[in-house]
Parts: sequence; C-alpha cells; structure tokens
Amino acid sequence: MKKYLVKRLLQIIPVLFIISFVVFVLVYMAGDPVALMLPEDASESDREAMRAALGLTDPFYIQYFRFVGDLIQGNFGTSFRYNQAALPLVLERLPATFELAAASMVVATLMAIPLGIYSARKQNSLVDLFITGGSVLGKAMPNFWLGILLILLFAVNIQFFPVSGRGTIVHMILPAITLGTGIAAEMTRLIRSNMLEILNQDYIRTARSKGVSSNILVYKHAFRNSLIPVVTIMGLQVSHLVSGALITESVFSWPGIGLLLVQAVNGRDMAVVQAAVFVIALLVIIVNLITDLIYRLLDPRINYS
Amino acid sequence: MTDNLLEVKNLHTHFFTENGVIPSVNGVTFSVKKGEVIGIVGESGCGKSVTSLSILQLINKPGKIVEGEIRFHDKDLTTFSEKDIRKIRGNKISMIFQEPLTSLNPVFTIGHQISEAIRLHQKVDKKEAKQRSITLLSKVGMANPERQYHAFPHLLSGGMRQRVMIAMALSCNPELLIADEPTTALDVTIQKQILKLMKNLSSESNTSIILITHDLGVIAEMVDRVVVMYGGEIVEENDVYSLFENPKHPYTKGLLNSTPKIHRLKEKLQSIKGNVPTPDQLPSGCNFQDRCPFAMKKCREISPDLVVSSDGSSVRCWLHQEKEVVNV
Amino acid sequence: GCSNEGETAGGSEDDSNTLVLAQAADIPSIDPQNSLSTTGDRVHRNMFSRLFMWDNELALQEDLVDTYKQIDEETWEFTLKEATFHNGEVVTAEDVKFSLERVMTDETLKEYPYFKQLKEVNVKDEQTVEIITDGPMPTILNLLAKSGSDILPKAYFEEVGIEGFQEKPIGSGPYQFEDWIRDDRVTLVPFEDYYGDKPKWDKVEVRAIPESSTRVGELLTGGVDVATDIPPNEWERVESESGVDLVNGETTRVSLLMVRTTEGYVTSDPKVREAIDLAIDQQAIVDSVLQGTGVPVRTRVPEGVFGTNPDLTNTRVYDVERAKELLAEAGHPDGIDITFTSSRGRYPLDSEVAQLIVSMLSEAGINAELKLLESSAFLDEYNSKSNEELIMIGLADGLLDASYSLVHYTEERAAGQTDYKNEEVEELFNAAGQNLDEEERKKQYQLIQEIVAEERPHIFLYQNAVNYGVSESITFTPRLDEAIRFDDLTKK
Amino acid sequence: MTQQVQVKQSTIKAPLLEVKELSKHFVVSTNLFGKPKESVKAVNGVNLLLEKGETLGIVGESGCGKSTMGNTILRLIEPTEGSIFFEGQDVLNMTRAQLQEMRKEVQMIFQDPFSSLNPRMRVFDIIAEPLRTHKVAIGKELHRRVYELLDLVGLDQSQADRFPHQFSGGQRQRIGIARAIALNPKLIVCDEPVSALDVSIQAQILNLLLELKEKLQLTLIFIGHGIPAVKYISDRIAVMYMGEIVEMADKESLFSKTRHPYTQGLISAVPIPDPSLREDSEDVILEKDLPDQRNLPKGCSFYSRCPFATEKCKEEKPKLKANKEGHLVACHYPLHA
Amino acid sequence: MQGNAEAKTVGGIRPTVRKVKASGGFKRWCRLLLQSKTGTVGFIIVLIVVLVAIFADLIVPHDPAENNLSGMLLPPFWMDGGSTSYLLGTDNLGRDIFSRIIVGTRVSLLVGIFSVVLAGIIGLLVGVAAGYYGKWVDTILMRIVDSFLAIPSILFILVVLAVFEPSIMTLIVVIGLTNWVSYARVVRSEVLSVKERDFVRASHSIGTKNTTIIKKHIVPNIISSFIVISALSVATTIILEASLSFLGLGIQPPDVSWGAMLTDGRNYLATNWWIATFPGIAITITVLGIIFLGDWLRDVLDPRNYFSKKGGA
Ligand SMILES: Nc1ncnc2c1ncn2[C@@H]1O[C@H](COP(=O)(O)OP(=O)(O)OP(=O)(O)O)[C@@H](O)[C@H]1O
Ligand SMILES: Nc1ncnc2c1ncn2[C@@H]1O[C@H](COP(=O)(O)OP(=O)(O)OP(=O)(O)O)[C@@H](O)[C@H]1O
Ligand SMILES: [Mg+2]
Ligand SMILES: [Mg+2]
Repeated sequence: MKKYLVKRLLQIIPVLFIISFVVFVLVYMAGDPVALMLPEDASESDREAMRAALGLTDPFYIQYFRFVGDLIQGNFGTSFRYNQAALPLVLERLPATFELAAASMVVATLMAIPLGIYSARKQNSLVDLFITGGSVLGKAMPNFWLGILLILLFAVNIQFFPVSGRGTIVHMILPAITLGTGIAAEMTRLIRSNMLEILNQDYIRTARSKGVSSNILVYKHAFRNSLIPVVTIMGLQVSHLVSGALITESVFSWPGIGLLLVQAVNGRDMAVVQAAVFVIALLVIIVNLITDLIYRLLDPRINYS
Repeated sequence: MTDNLLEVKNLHTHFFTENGVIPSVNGVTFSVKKGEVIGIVGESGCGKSVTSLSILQLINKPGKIVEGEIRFHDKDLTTFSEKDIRKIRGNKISMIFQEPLTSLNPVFTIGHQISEAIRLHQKVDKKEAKQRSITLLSKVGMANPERQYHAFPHLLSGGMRQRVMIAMALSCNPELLIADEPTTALDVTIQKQILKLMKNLSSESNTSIILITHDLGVIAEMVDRVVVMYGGEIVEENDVYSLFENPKHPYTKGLLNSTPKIHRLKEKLQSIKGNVPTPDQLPSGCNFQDRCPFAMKKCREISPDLVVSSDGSSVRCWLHQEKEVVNV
Repeated sequence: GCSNEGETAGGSEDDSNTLVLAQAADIPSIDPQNSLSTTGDRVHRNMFSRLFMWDNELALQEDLVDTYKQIDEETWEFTLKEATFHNGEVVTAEDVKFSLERVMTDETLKEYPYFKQLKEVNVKDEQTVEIITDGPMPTILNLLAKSGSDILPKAYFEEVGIEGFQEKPIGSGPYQFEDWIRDDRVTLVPFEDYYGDKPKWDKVEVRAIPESSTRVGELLTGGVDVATDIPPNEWERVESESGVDLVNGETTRVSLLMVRTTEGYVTSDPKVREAIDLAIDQQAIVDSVLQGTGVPVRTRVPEGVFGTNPDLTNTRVYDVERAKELLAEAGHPDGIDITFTSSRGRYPLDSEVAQLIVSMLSEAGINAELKLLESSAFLDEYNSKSNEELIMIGLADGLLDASYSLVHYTEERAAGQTDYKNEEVEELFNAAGQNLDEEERKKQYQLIQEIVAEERPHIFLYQNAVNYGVSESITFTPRLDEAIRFDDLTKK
Repeated sequence: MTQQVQVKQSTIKAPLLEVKELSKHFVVSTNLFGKPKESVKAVNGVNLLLEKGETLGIVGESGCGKSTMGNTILRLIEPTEGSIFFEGQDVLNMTRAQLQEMRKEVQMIFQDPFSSLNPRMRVFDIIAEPLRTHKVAIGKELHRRVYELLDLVGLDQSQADRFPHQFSGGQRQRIGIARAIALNPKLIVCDEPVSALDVSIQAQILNLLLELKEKLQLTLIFIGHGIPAVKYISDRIAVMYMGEIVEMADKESLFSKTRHPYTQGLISAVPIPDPSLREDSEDVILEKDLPDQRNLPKGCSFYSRCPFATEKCKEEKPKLKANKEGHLVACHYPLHA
Repeated sequence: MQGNAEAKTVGGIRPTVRKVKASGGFKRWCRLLLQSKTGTVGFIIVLIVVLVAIFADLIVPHDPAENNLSGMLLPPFWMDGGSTSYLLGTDNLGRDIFSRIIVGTRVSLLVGIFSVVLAGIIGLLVGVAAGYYGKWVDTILMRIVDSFLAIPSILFILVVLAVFEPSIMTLIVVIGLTNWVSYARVVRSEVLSVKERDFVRASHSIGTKNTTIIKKHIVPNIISSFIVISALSVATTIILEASLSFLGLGIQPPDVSWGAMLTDGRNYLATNWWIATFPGIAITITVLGIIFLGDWLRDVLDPRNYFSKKGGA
C-alpha cells in the first residue's frame, strides 16, 4: 500500500516533465506576448525594446533551459500581465475553483444517483425514456447556453438567485447546476447501465434467493457495486471541472483558474500558463490517485501490489 | 394429501425474447418427499436451472412461468405475492448456485452475507447473528471461522466459497435445499468434501435436497431418486439403482454409455451422436429423435407422453409406451 | 430592480453608500504605469492623481499642480499642491521625478512608449519640479494628464518593491485601495485626507463581468449601478426596464480600414481605394448593426480632440455606381479580389460590421475574402504586418490631441503597414509637432486630415460609441475619454 | 501398434520431446525497482520425456500448473528456468525462423472452445490460418485442404463460411482440432479439450482424437482434470501437484498400483457413476484446501494434506524416483512400494 | 469406420444457432434496427441530418450569408411580425436562420465526424501498440497519454488555434489531436483483454506474425466498442465546437455552424430568443439521434446478443 503510493507519486515526475515541455513549446509557438501587451498604436521599436527587456529575444533552447532552471528552484517566473510571481496568482484561484468543482460534483451526484437508479429499476418504462431523454438534453446543452438561460430564468426574471459573482452559498447554486448538469447526464447514463448489468449478476440472484427485499437489493447489494465505475468517472471529470469550467466561470464571472488560464493563453503569459497547467495537472493526478484509492476501498478485490 | 414436501406439476417456463419465445421448461412434473435427495440430470441447456429457479419464483424478466403449479406444503407458490415468497426464500427453501465464484457479492464480507440471511428471517440482533454465522462456518468445515468471517469472497478459494454458499443456505434450517450444480466448478477432491457435507446434512436434519448436475457420478453417489431431463422435459424418472441398472430411455442409456469410467477399462466409449438442441429449435415429435438410434417414424410425428409404471418409475418414449398404464 | 439574496454583493439599494461598477474586463494591472486600458484607467484615475487632469467638459485642469510655467521651448516648471499619499506621506517633487522617470526609462512598462519625448525631470525644491523635453512639445500637458503619468510614492515604492506595491498600492487620489480579487472585483474606500473635495462614496466596487448578458442581468436586478459596454441587442431590455437607463456616449475610437498602398497590391491604385470607400455605406452600418449609435466619419480625429476637422465628420460619400466606374477606370471592369482582415470580439460588433462590409463591397464587384481573427491572433497579424489589402481596426486617442493619431501617416510609421508616403503630410506633421502656436498647429493637422481623406491610406468607417446602463438612482454623464471619476456620479 | 509407427518414422529412438527442469514462476508483485517480490510457482522443475506416437496424460487439480506447462512447451509462455528439446533441438534458444518452423510441428488444442476461436472470423479462415501463415497452400489447394480437414473432423463443407458462434460447443472443438492438425504436426498439446463440453459430446471428441491419432500418427499430450477421460485416452499419465510432477506411470500401473497418496486421493474422489459401488468405494478424503502457491512449504508440497505425513516430509522435498517397473513417484513413503 | 460415419451425420445436423445469419447483410440490420424503437428513431434522425448536410445547397431558401438590413431580427413565421419567407426568423444581420441551420449542418457534421475519425485513428494505433506490445512501448506511450490527460485539453485547443487560423480543417485537427488519448486508453484496455483470449494464443501457437495477429484477431474484436464510443464522441464534438465558438475559436464566417449560431445568438436570448434556440434544438435533436444510434449499436455489437448464454461468458 505504501509502496504503491510511492510508486504512483514517483510516476508523476516524468509526466510533469513531459507536460512542462509540451506546454512550453505550445506557448512558445503561440507567438509574441509583447504584441498583445502594447496598444495598437505602439511602434515596432517600442515592441522590440520591450521584448529585449523581457528576455524574449533569446533563442528557444536558452529560454527553455532558463525556464527549467527556475522551475527546479520552484520558480515559475513572473507573469507578464500582472508583473507578479506566477504561482501565487494561480494558487489564489484555487479556493474559487475548488468551491465550484465541489458544488458541481455534489449537484451532479445528487441528480445522477436517484435518476440513474430509478431509470434502471424501471427499465424501458416511460419514466426511463424520459430520464434518458433528459440526460441526452443535459449533455447536448452547451454550458454557456444553459448558464445564460439559468441567469435569465432564475436570477433576472424570478430573482431567486444572484446573477453572478462569488460570495455566499447561493452564489454557487446556478454555476454549479450549469457545470453539474453535463456531468450528471453522463453519470445518470452510466449508473443506469451499470445498475442494469449488476442486477443481472449471480450474486444478486443469491441475495434474492435469501429473501432480500428489492429495495435492499438495489440500494445495498447493487448500488455499492455500481458505484465503482462511477468513482472513476468522477475522477476523470475533475480535469474537466478544474480547467474546463472556464466557460461557466466567464458566464458567471467566477474568478476561477479556468478563466485565468484562458487569459494567460490569450496573452501568451508563459509563466502563468505553466504554473496553471502544472497546478491543474498535479491536481488531476492527485485526484485520480485518490479516486483510485477510493476505488480500491469500494472494491476489496483489488489489492495494492 | 401426500407426504410430499414439494410437488411440481406440469411446469412450463418460457422466455419471451426479441427473437421469439423460448420454451425452456415444458411440462415438468415431479415431487420431493421429506428427507429425500433427488437428482436432476441432463445436459447443458435442458432446463435444469430454469426449473429450480422457477420453484423459488426467481425467474427474471423475459422469463415467465406460463403454466403449472408449484406446491410447497400443499400451497401453490406461484400464487404467492412477492412479499410472501420472500418469507419462503432462504428460510424454508434455500438454494446453492452453480458458480461459487460469482454468486457472492464481492464488496461485502462473507460473514456479513451470512448474517444478512439470518437476520432476514429470524429476529436476532447483530451479535447473535454473527455468532450463528461463525457456528455455521465451522459446521461447513471452514478452518478458523472467526477470522474467515471478515474475509471478502475473493480471498477464498472456490471450494471455500461454495461452503460459504452452503452455510448461507443452511442458515435458517431450510426444509428444502436446492443445489444447482454445486460442484461443477470445483476440483474432484473439493467436490468430494462438499458432497459429503450435503449428505450429512440431509441425514442429520432430514432436509430434502434437489441436486442438479450433469455428472452421473455425483448422482450415483448422492441421490435416492433421479429425474432425467432432455429438451425442457422429463424423459425418465426412477430410483437411482434401477436407473443405472436398467435405463429405459435411449437418452439415459446414451448418457451412461458415454461416461468414461475409471473402473471399467478398455471398452470403447459410446457417444450419443449429434448435438444438444436448443429449446428454440425443438423438432416436432420427440425431442430426442435426431440423436436416437431407435428413432421410428412415429417419433418424428408425435411426441410421446411421460408414462408412469407401477413401480413408480416413468419414461417418455414410444419404445416403452405400449407397456403401461397411466398418463400424467 | 428589486432586492434579492444577491444583494450581499453590494447593490445600489442598500443604505450604505456603495457604488458598484461593472466593466466588461478586469483591470489589466494595478500598476497605473503598466496598464494602458480604459478598464484600468477607471480605477487608477480615482486612486492616483496626476499633475493635470481632464475635467468633465474635457478641459485640461491642474490636478496635483498648483501653478506652472514654461521656461523655454523645452523646459517647464511645476509647483505642487499640498497633498498626501494614502499612507500619510506628503507628495513631493521627488515623487514626481521618481514616477515620471520610471515610466520614461522602463521599457517593460506599457506606458513607456508615450513618454519617450520627456528628456529630464529635475527637482527644484520640495514642491517644485522641472521637466525638460526633447525638442518643443506642444502636447506636454496632455501627456501629464494621460494615464501613466500617475504619481507614485517614491519612498514607499522603494521600500516594498514592485511586488509589495502591487499588493497594496498607494496613491494620492480620492479613493484608496482595499482589495483586488483578480477577474472578480476591485474594492476601493474613500481617502479622508484627500486634498481635493471629500470623496462621496463609502465604498466603490469595480467588478469584471465579461459576459454582456450577465452584466445586464446584474444591472437589471440591481446588483450593479453602472454597467459599461452594453451591446445594442440589450438596449431594448435595458430601456424597457424601469429603474435603469441607457446612456449613450462617444469615444475617441474610430473604426477604420487600413489599406495597403504598397506597390503590387491592387489597392496601390488610388482609384481602387476610392472605389472601396464609395462602396461602403457607413451610414447604413451605423443605422443597422450599430442601431444608430456611432458617427460616420472620414477622419481619425473626432470632434472633441484637438485638431479635428469638422468637415470630415458626419459626411457621406457612398455611391456604388461611381465605385464600379472607378474600378473600371482603374482597369478592373470585372471587379477585384482582395483579402480583408478583421478582429472578432475585440471591438463591439466588429465581426458583424465586417460581414456587412463584405456584402457591401460585393455589390460593387469587390470580392473580399474575410479573415476573422480572435483578438490575440488579430493583434499578431496586425503587429507582424502580415495582413493583406484591408484590415479593420479601431484606434483611439489617448492624448486627446491629433498628433497622437496622425503619426500613422508619416513614412516611418506607415512603413510595412499602409506604406503610405506623402511629402506634404510629412512636412506638415513634423512642423506641427514642434509648433507651440495652437491655432497654426490645428490648421496643419486639419490639412493633413484632408489629404488623407482624399488619398485614403485609411478608409474611415465611424466613430465608436459606448453605451452604459445606469441605475436611475444615479446621475451619470459619459465622457469622450471613457473615463469615470466616481465623484462625478451622484446619487439622486 | 504405436511402436510400429514409430519405427517407421525414425530408426534412431530419439525422444520427440524432452523437458528438463522446467519452471515457470509468475511474478505477481514487484518491489519499487521492478525486482520480483512475490511469485506464483506455477511450474516447478518438471522433467518429461515423450516418445513418438505415445499419448501422455496430465492430471491434477485445477491451478496446479497443467496449462502453464502446456503453454511453455510451445513457448507461448517463456519459462523461468529449464530447457525444452523438440526432436533434439533446443526450443528455448531458437531463432524466430526456427521457432516458426517448430510451430508447424507442434500444435495446441485449447480448453475453451468458446474463447479459442476468433468470433469475427469465418470457420474457413480459422482453419486456413495456419496454412496461410506457413504458406503451405494457396488458392484451390487451400480450399481443398480446408475442406479435407473439415471432413476429417466430421464437419460439413457447407459450414465453412459460418462464424464460430453459429456452432455448438462440440462442433467448435472440432474446428479447433481441425486447425491443430492442419499442418500435419508431430505433437499436439491438448489442454483440457473436453472439460467445457457435455458428457455426450465429450465422448464424441475423445473418440475423434483417438481416431485421428492413429490415422495421422500423432503424439499427444492430453491435459485434463477429468480423470476418467484422461485414463481413457492416454498411454502414460503424469499427476501434477502444485507445479510438480508427483507421480508418472503407465495408466494401468498408475491406477492399479497407485504410489502417491495424492494420486490415491484424487482417484478415490472421482465419483463413480454406479450407485451399486457407492458403499464400497474406499474414501480417501483430502480434508484441507490447497496451500498458497506463493509460499510453498519447503518440504513436500503435499505435506499439509497428506494423511501419512511425517516430520521428514515437512523438512525434505522428495525426489521423483522410479521403481523397477519404471513407475515414477515423488514421495518418501510411497504406497505399493 | 464408425467414428467417421458418425461425424458425418453430425455435420448434417442443423447447427444449433439462431435462424438469422450473423454474417447476413442488409436485411438483418434492418430487422435489428426495427426491433429497437430508439434505434430506429436515432437512425432516422441521423439519416435526415446527413441528407440535409449533403443536399444543403438544394434545400436552402435563402443565401445563408445574405444580409437583409431591412429585415433584421424578424421572429419566426408564426409570431407577430414574422414572415413565411423566413420560416424561423432572421438574425441581427437579417440572415435567414432556417437557411443557416441547414448549411450549418454541414460544418457541424464535418467537424464532428472527421475529428472523431482522426482521434480514433491515432488512439487506435497508440492503444493497440501499447496494449499489444506492452513493456517499454506501453510505459512510454502511457506516460504520454497520462500527460495529455493531465494537460487541460482546452489549453491545447486554445494554443493551437492561436497559432493556426481557425478553419474547418484546423478545428478537425485540433479536436482530433486532443481527443485521441481517451481512445488510446479504451483501446489499450480492450486490447489487454483480447490479447489474453485463447484465440490469440492459438494464433501465436501457429506461428502467426504479430502484425497479422493485430490485423486479423485484435482489431476486429475491439472495433465494435470502438465504433460505439466513436458514435458518442461525434455528439460530444458537436457540442465542443459550440463551446469553442464561445471562446471565439470556432468556425469563422462566412462558414456557418450550429455552435457559432448558438454563440452569436446567446446574447439575444432575452430579446430575440429564436436566434439561439433553433440551432440549439438542431444540436439537441442530432445529438439525441446519435446517442440513440450509438446505444443501439452497442447493444447490437455486444457479442452477448449473438452467442448463447454460455458463449457470452
Ligand atoms: N434469461 C434467459 N433468456 C432466454 N433464454 C434463457 C434464459 N435463461 C435460460 N434460458 C434458456 O433456457 C434453457 C434452459 O436453461 P437452463 O439454465 O435451465 O439450463 P441447464 O440445464 O441449467 O444448463 P447448464 O447445465 O448449462 O446449467 C437454455 O437453453 C437457455 O438458453
Ligand atoms: N499470467 C499469470 N500470472 C500469474 N499467475 C498465473 C498466471 N497464469 C497462471 N497463473 C497461476 O499459475 C498457477 C497454474 O495455472 P494453470 O493455468 O497452469 O493451472 P491449470 O493446472 O491449468 O488449472 P486448470 O485446471 O484450472 O486449467 C495458478 O495458480 C494460476 O493462478
Ligand atoms: Mg444450470
Ligand atoms: Mg488450465
């Protein structure tokens, strides 16, 4: 178990190394940050001067080695835009991001579990069809569209929730629903199909032959088993929740990491992009490790060797 | 009123699939007396499991009991509500399934699964249930039952899991135990232990057992009476000695002849030609006609009835039709 | 709007005297000399003070400066008012020298390019500072009122460094910094010891709400008092709602097409450029897509900016038939093919306008292939000068002086972009740049504009308007420079 | 009868297959640096000698390493230790080309007729695959060969363009057999070819194998845990326990003069399909379950279940030794000494 | 010879299988399709969408790029002020929404399908290589896959689209290049299990070359689940394109896609709802169709539908 953890953690290093290189190349290819920092009116010589001052005139490999050198010392460099160390800029976004991600996951789970189970139990009924259709709809609605619609309906028209911003728990509800719906849709379908499969397993028949009632059968015997793949999906969704939330963040002007990342990419703010990707990657890896552990917790068949 | 514990009368169980109706069980009739061990033999797919599942009303969705009665203590189980039948399951009638590897829920400890069965039908608290479970585990020959109580199924070998299944089935001292190929997946040495365990059971607590298998060896060692099934029907029924000595139905004969025996050397194995038909492709006339060495014109046209002779044996074959007596 | 749970974020209707402003983008930086954007300026202007400022009528006024005099063509002397920074220290000549020298010399600052003409800043005494320019500089006072000339506290800045300063910036303006949550909001509180009029608001929040419908939503529900950049499609919603008003204002930003006059491009022929101009119905663009806001122009120097030429505003030269004739005269009776680059989402409705222009051009037989680029890709293309015949861009005037805009028609500046070259324009521009005679300088600039309108290295479209959604409880008058001084807004 | 065939083929009496000290340990966990930490000793120092034309049966409980050994002989699994000689050639040191050649001569029939046929290939292609791989036949000749093989195993030519799932288990096993004999191999390893089949079909397949064996002069290794079936088909039988051979002898000798207690237990546990023999079958019940294959005891691996075990059995591993009749056993205290 | 005679008869017996030939072509598929209601619905939707995409130019009542400055923001025909010549109304440049939806089908489908094809091909190659060859090949490829998974795909898309101008081609390439990792993972795990099946071992025992085994045995057996995820990811991609449009990275005018229409119209939701709603409905229906079809495919391609209870195990 301990060894397993150490092994998994050690594997992070090459992965992070590949990531940093890929990101560096990508951002380097993306073009000149200076062009974006100066106004349309600035002249070529102005831009040249700024480039030189920022060390952007050096060849690629020198820039890369400088970057790696700094990185080893835990320094991601300075944001061009904010003229501040990049890492704290990223870290200060984490609470907002976590908050939204967690809330969305809660919303998704609260929606998906009962719906998924119900439609599996009532397979091929009208309700099942309805839930399936609903989950398709939930998947087919782009986040921005749903978000704007929710704002219009529940914040502007019936003024039940605040329109935007981060603050109290009520601020979280609409963005969490926006972000959670897609995930819920996917989870619902997954739980449904898992449930259906598990309800056909031999051990369910065994439980029935003991005289177990159908509620216990579903919520105790089948559910725990059907949860196992769901946990994996939840782990995979974290990447999406952390970095892919930018559209929701932008619609609800939620100061999360996704928004920062997009702006940093658009501004070719290398240091921030690197720091953000690093933090996100690390998060994703850690969350996946945790889900792996939960997975193992849920499923005693897996051992830690 | 008979001394029969269970009477299955003219059971028809069909599966209504997208590809049409599959008549898996077609008019099966037999009965089990108190303390009796009866065996059901027949090749794969002939409807043994479906019959046993039908008894406990455990047939799943596309399947349905379309006709027949299952009388347990003279009450027809097919008329029971789901709630009532739950009181029978695991309590009066227990079942052991074919695959010990998949029949236990992988995420709960075996102790939990046994206790659950106990607590479902008996008003005992958790501690008491645990105590009884441990007793049961040691009764089925598990070494170190206290420790094994907390083991997850995957940590146990096939034989141990099957013993857990048996412990679970015995947890409420059932009057009838249905064992559906309890040893097929096991080694001969383990099989021996399990069979011995079941034998002791029936003799000690006078439990009736329906033992389903296609291993004639197991039948020969274990049971009092044998039901031979083929293509969803009973083709022969007799007490075990007469059946092995004097098989009447050509299928039973073929089965006996094609079983390799370690004690009889040299002689060439006879095989039944052809393949086992699936229930959706049964021919008109006798189900066995294509494989039967004695098939006559009549066999291809009219399917024979199960004829009971005076000694209590019965057979479904035109070769034996003329001899006797009563139609069931 | 009426009240809701969201009010915790601060709305106009609570009793506390809080002003909430919603902008389309966050401030780029809290460092006023490294910001260069309208959104940032709206915060900096209230936090920092400069030597001069534009008042509500856009007249140049002394701000930190008490008196000033021009000593010779290149030397100016300023004495300061008695003012203190938010940390209680007095604003001195040293601070002015420090601030201006910082922006004059640090190439990494975004404001740096505008301050290159300042040569020296000398401290005369505690309250007196001398500025020496590189040649005569008629626009020096405009520059000292421009963003970037904000005065920073030398001692504090040197003590805490740039990182520390950004964490807690200190100025001498009416409001002091409280908090900045990036991409969310900047919070300011009044500075009681401000040397000018006492600040009116107990608290000011400047929020960043990029999505326009969300911004409008906040406005309608009372979450914000003033929302900037309301796009035309939302006007109806804002106007029809009681409790909020739509306020329309002008800007110095002019949308225009830069045209390649370079040899080898069809547009090197003046007739073709004229044809393009005549084929575009600026008025129709303004009337349709822009829903009537915006003014068709033929110059980059709009009214209100020094040196504007009134003959070139609100004029119309649209004539498709003539455009076709011109093309035929230029030897293209079957029309021409050109490439047209435009941004998308950089300026309000830019992509819609561009698509409209393409269809207008096609009426005249000009087949324009549209290249719509997302903001940063667009700037890349623009700055690397890799665009082809036409590129649509919006240019503003940060100095409110024609010199700022007309530099584009000098040979040096136009090289590689329009490649425009005109000896007369060159001479006029250089003369005006050193000319301290206001009237004559204005004439020179007006003449340049006439020549440009004729020769069309730029084809002008319209002067941009900006629309604000304002809570009815607030009085608000938009300004040409798009700045907002919080104390100019009042609660009714 | 089999001897005659053998003489005809080769005058020098070199064994067809020789297996020496063969071991296969599956690594089930490694330490941080990839070094094996725990392994399952599936096969443990097995020696075999197979004459041409004979059938060697291998029996033993499930999981005792029978399949692993079969797979290793074909080098489908690389052994951990030991050597294998096929017709005098070292199988483990063969080049790719030699191995390719060898695989023409040695074939395998798999246990599960349902998973050993690619569900997406037609029967024709399945049987033609070895012929195509070794470029034995193409075009018309290929067709002829495939139909001939179908005929040989009792399938109809018209069934050639069907998919495996359209066949019953017995028929599928016939397809597997056709594939195995396609290249006229010298040796076929049959890995429990009948244990997935019904009793009635099982007899068909066993008879078919016997018949083919005679017709094509095959040498067979017949793995199975159905002891009666193995007995029926084999000349010689090896009993495996925990990866080791514990007893090996002619089948008559093995059953009549059983020497290893495990073999005895195994034989007596086989249910006899005759109720009249119910009472007098002497019961040797092996009470305990199998030991953990990850850490085998250092002495006799059967020690924990053996009714006759002594201290010596616990400490010292018995070697496989023959008596004068050539009946091999690995036991300190063999029965029927 | 007794055995042989017997075997012959065995050959003559009807095989114990369904009456329907699995190999059987068109008719069988039709029958399987008609058996499932949702499958049929899905198929019809997808068929219509594909036909519309192919024949878009013949169907459109208006030039989708034609501005009508006098008829801007017309509502759908059934509302006040609507006109039957603009069935679903017009947008803020007076363009016919109905025509734009029809033409938009083409881009949405092209991007959806081809990016999935690209991602699928890369993912298949990588997944098969990693799963089949194992060892260091697997280690290296899987570390790369891990890295790609940890890099937020949106970043990748943002950067690539910042370098290359957004066009249908770049969109296809960039979405393809970001999505291949999930295929690689699925394919790898499938390969790992197929690899252990006896028929692969059987093929080895014959001496078949690795490449042949991959071609003949591995790929055909994983292809069905591959097709199913592909179908579903076409749906996801159509939605992704909409999100990219939101970031200004989607398809560029004068090309039209549903995502771009949805994005352009989102700010009009409160006032002129029809601009964004109709393309939204188009996306939903199409996605619904594809998902239904995908689900049906999964059921049909599941071997358990072919084999008897035993064969499936
Ligand atoms: N859920 C089901 N749907 C359709 N057909 C089914 C179903 N369950 C069983 N059958 C069919 O019913 C027939 C009888 O099955 P059953 O399981 O009773 O056979 P069995 O005699 O127990 O065989 P085995 O020895 O393999 O266990 C089989 O042919 C099977 O195909
Ligand atoms: N790839 C593997 N990795 C780890 N252990 C394995 C592997 N293959 C087989 N084993 C183990 O090796 C032992 C021998 O397996 P093998 O399949 O050879 O047994 P067998 O005698 O053929 O059993 P059966 O009669 O059930 O087929 C078993 O304990 C098995 O768990
Ligand atoms: Mg069964
Ligand atoms: Mg095996």
